[in-house]
Amino acid sequence: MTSGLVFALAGVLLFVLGLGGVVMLSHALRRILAFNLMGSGAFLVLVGLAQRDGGVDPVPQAMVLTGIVVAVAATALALALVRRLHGAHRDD
Amino acid sequence: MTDAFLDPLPWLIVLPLAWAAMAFLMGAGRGARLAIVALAMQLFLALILATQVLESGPVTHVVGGWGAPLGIDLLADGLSVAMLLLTQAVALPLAVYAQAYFSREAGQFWPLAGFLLAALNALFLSADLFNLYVTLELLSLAAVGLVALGGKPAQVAAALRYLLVSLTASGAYLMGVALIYGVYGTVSIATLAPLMGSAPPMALWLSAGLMLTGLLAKTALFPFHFWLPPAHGGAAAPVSALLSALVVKASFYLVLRLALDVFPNLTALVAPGLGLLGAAAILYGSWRALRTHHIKRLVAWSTVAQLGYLFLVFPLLAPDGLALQAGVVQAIAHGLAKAAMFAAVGVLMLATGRDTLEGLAGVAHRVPLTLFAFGLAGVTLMGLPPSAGFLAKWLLIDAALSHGQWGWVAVVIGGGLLAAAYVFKVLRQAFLLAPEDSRFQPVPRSMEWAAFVLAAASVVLGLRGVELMALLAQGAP
Amino acid sequence: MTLNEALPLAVLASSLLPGLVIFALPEHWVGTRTTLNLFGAFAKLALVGLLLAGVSAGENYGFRHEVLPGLELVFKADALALLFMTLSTVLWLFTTLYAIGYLEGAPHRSRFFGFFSLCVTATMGIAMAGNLFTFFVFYELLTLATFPLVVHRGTPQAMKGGTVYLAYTLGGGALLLTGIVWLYGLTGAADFAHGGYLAVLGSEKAGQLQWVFFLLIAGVGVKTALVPLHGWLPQAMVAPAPVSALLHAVAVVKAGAFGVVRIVYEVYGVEFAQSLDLLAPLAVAAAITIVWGSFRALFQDDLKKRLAYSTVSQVSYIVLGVALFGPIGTIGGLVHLVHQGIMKITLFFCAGNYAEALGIHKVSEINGAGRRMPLTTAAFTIAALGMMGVPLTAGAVSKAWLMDGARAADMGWVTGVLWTSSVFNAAYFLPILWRAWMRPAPAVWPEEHIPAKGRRETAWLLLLPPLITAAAVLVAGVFAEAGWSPLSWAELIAGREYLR
Amino acid sequence: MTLSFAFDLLLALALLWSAWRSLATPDLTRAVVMFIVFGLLLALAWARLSATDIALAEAAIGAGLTGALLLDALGAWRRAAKDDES
Amino acid sequence: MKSALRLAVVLLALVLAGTLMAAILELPGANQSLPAAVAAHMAVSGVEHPVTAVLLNFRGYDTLLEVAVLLLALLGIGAAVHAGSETEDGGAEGDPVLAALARLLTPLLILAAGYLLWAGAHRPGGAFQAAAVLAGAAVLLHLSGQMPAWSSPGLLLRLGLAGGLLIFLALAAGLLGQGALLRYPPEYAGALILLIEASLTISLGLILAGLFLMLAGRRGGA
Repeated sequence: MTSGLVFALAGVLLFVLGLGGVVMLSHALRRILAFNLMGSGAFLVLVGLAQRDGGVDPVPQAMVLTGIVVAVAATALALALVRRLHGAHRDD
Repeated sequence: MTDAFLDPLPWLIVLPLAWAAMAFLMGAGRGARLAIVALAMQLFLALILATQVLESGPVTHVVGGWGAPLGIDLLADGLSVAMLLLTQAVALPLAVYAQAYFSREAGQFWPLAGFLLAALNALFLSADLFNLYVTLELLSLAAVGLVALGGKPAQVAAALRYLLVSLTASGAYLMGVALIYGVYGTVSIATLAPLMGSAPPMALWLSAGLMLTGLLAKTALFPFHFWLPPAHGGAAAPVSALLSALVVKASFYLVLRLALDVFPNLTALVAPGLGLLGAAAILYGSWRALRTHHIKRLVAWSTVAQLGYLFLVFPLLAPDGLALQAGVVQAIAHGLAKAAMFAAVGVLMLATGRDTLEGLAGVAHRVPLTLFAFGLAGVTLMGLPPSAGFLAKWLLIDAALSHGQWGWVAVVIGGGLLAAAYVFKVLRQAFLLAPEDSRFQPVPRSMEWAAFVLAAASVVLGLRGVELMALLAQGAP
Repeated sequence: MTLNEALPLAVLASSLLPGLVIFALPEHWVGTRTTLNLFGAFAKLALVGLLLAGVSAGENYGFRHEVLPGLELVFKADALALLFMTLSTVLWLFTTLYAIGYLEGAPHRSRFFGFFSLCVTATMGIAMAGNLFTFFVFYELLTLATFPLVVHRGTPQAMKGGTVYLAYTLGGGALLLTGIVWLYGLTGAADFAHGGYLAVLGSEKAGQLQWVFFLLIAGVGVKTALVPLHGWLPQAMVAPAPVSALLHAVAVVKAGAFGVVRIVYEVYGVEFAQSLDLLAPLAVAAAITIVWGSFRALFQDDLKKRLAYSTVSQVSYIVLGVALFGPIGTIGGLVHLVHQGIMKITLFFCAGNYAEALGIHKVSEINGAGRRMPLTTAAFTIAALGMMGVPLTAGAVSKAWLMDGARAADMGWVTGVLWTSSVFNAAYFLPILWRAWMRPAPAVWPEEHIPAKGRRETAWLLLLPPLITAAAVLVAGVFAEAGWSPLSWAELIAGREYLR
Repeated sequence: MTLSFAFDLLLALALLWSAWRSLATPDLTRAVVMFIVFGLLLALAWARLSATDIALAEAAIGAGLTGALLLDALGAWRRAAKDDES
Repeated sequence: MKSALRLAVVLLALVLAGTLMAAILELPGANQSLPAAVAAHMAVSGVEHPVTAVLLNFRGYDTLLEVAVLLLALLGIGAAVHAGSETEDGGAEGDPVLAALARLLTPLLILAAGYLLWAGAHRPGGAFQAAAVLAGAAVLLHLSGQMPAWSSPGLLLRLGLAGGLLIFLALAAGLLGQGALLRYPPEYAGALILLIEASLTISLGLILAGLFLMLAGRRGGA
């Protein structure tokens, strides 16, 4: 059981936890948290699975780097929409 | 070596990215003329690429010069070039339309639209699963930004729901890519195809399931359709046109690409299910379209229904390629017709200031060209001759009959009649004798002509599909 | 692009191009619109004349355009096509004159004449279609082009009539499409051919071919107004008179009948159809329609509704003629296609004049119309007598040939059907004539429009067309044997279908 | 069952626990804080996978920036809620 | 009905987790072909650190699109937020201690970012991490009141934001001369990558800061 495999399995659980969270939670902020967990889970599986026999594979690591940046962009946009939505309710 | 400069393929991605960034630099509201000129060039480039593919088969562009498993390859085969042509052919008239539509508060429309079109071109050309993930994200964020344009609460809520569905779907897709990389150690479609053995490990089934479900959610196929009507129905006319005509087609194209190249034997198992979901989408979408009184919401529900047709293709996929041709012609016909219809509805709403059907009667004779465009687009959606929609319907029925599957024939015919019901529900208003609508606001002619050009294109394609079929034969698996 | 290829396209263009230009014309440009209309009509007449001369001299005209690999738009101006084209072209000319007079000062005329031209283009396309695919393209185009004319008035009843019309025709179109694609699956792309092209399939696909025949006939049957599918025709009478005249007496219903002719003779081939015993049920369906149509006509007080039911019945004469195995029956059916057109259009012109000049819509209101509008009523009388099959009229010729055809195909009961129908015809036409000529006029007409100039009953443009077509009814009857008559042309066609 | 496996297992469990807490706690602020803790633990996990680049990025962007954004959004949400009552 | 639905979702999630884990455990040995290929081509990649080589050279096209995604997110925020009324509050007052700390830390953070950028060539680090540190500095300055939130960025700021993408794009297109998009000539690869990384650090730093600052000014979104 290399560390790659452990974190890959942890990643699967995170992914499913996040997926369940997005589907079941109703509060927008919490769903954004859940989406981030889902993403992190997928990243863990991507790198963990590739490195399940030990060794270091730079390709999935580069992909995860790209993924993290994309995730933060999406989260920022989602938060902007939530704030705009919540703020706007108050206006009109 | 210098002929790489003349290769249209990379420019189809670099150009939209460049003018999107330039439009952002020029500040809010500007960039219309730049976009129109650039889109004209992109259409020209797409046509050159199409002739290249027609003559010498699929064109590959090795980014960075490293070659498939290590680097990323861009592939232009018949299917992707057909979708590229659709994208540029819809984007150019819509750009002219948007220039007049957003006379004042264009806000960030032009940069967002630029990135959206760049994402579409990149997606159609990419042959690498992770790269497709990045293009899908670029596409989704651009689309969400466009839906939220203007910041009205209803729009922002629709944009948020669309974003959450889209991100969850991308997450599932990414997990699928992770599993594939785990099993085969590569994400390049060209390298993966031969590796797909007959007895795939369970991980591959899960990967296919996750990626497929994610893409179905992005295509708003029946159980996942709930986000589309508020998003497409509420957005500004050129935005809804871009989204309904192109964005949902991109994820459908990916489902097709995965079904044909990456998971051929797996999708054969799930294909009847896809067909049933498609049939359900046609019936439910058309029924909801019939019940609503708001024109834009009606056209948005029509998109949900017409997408159902695309998925009827999967149970009929066969080496004779009939179903594939039907799917692509339907995607192109719907793309052109739906863009024309949303453009026409945009003109009608500007003219009457109202979104409901009743407002249409009094103003019909003031905007005859727009109603003619709406009519022609309706003819394509109904699948009546002489439109491209009719060719798609013909090919689909032909494919279904050659498999002896009468169920799909009934669905296709029924769908066409339902489409006729909701299209004529709108067109009837144009013939009703109604009091002169006092609140008529004149509409720029360029908007009417843009809608007409799009609708006419779908009819002209209905008269001549030979070249398109020859193109699709290139590199079809 | 040789001349033989260009002519069929020119015929299509002669109404398509003026039509598209008329769409763009502003409403008040009456002069330009009228000249365009008439130019289109006369140009088409000349072109059809050329084609007539050429075809009788053995020339063949055709044009092919590939839409998809293995799917072509084929145009072929053969003898059968020209029969329908000549009828439509001539009657379209008169109907255009009539419509210009009828719609004087009405709103949306550019839209009207635009779609009017599209309709005729579709009819020409149907006539010249060289294969089932092309036939279907123009068949559905005709539906799309006629809907705006049916709902032209924009009143709620017009809308209801339009919706019913759409429901029937689009439903029929769907059945037709299924049948055609199924047939394409069996035979691949194949053009119409004298004597049909399915005989080569032999009998092992007989079951499927019978189903396909049912689908095709049901599809074209909607526009032919065969009994279960005729509901739309009376409803479509809400349309203005020129529309009911040309479309529901000539273009639309004839397109259906023409479809039946093409399918039986040039797809299946009459011998092969007989061998699959498809003709008998067709004859029964036609017979039912004939009797039912004329029966229902008895009870219609509304003049145009009565004529509509009469059309339902009369069009099925053509189908009956086609279903009678043998050249005589075929000739009877084909010639009736022309004769019924001439007679029915006269009746609708006159009905339009009565409504326009005196506001008469009902049979009960027509008392004394003969004295007030002698010329219109004279034309009406000639056409009505023709419909009843009175000797020396066109109707008599076609009924005679149909009766002989029935005897030749030893289907004796058909003569019975024809006689009953003739009796019914007399039963619903004679009262009208009796009221118009014999009964005293009412003190005041429902809506009398006194024509401005002198005693003439109505405008020239409204009076001339019915008179000419009524004269044609007599000429076609008396000079039936002449070389250029519709009858001789029908004999030429039948000759090619049978003695292959 | 070496020491490093035990550490990995512990870290994985901590990750899952913090993730579960961030979704399940009723109070929003604590949920965001737990999310930031999750981010830092995740950075550790990446280090364990000898993916130092990702560890840095996760700490700086995942926990840092996203955490800041969430806290700021939460603050704005609270202020807006307070205005509603007033 | 609601609880039954939630139960169903939870069950489904557990089943999915179970099958996923089982699928992973049954997988044979990992396919090490790609890391070997990366190692083989490290010599001509222009950098020593494999992750940076993959990020900027082998899969540089992904990074190009990713930069576009980031700029796009900023645009989306602008599109949604700017339609609302401006309730600019010019940043929090911030107590003096925080302000002093911020003033002290900022140059350090900038230095750290510079180091990270430079280290990226041969040790873990690179443009994204450096940009994140710069963004952290900007957030800190804003919280301490020294940097106002951005309502609608001026031309210079927009140039900064889009500069990274435009330079990267210009280089990618320029390299078409070498026969393909982003095909670095081996001898200049290192220099070109450093140029791209430097411009990306600045641009991404501004964008990541912008993700925070474009929203921070809003009280309750508005």
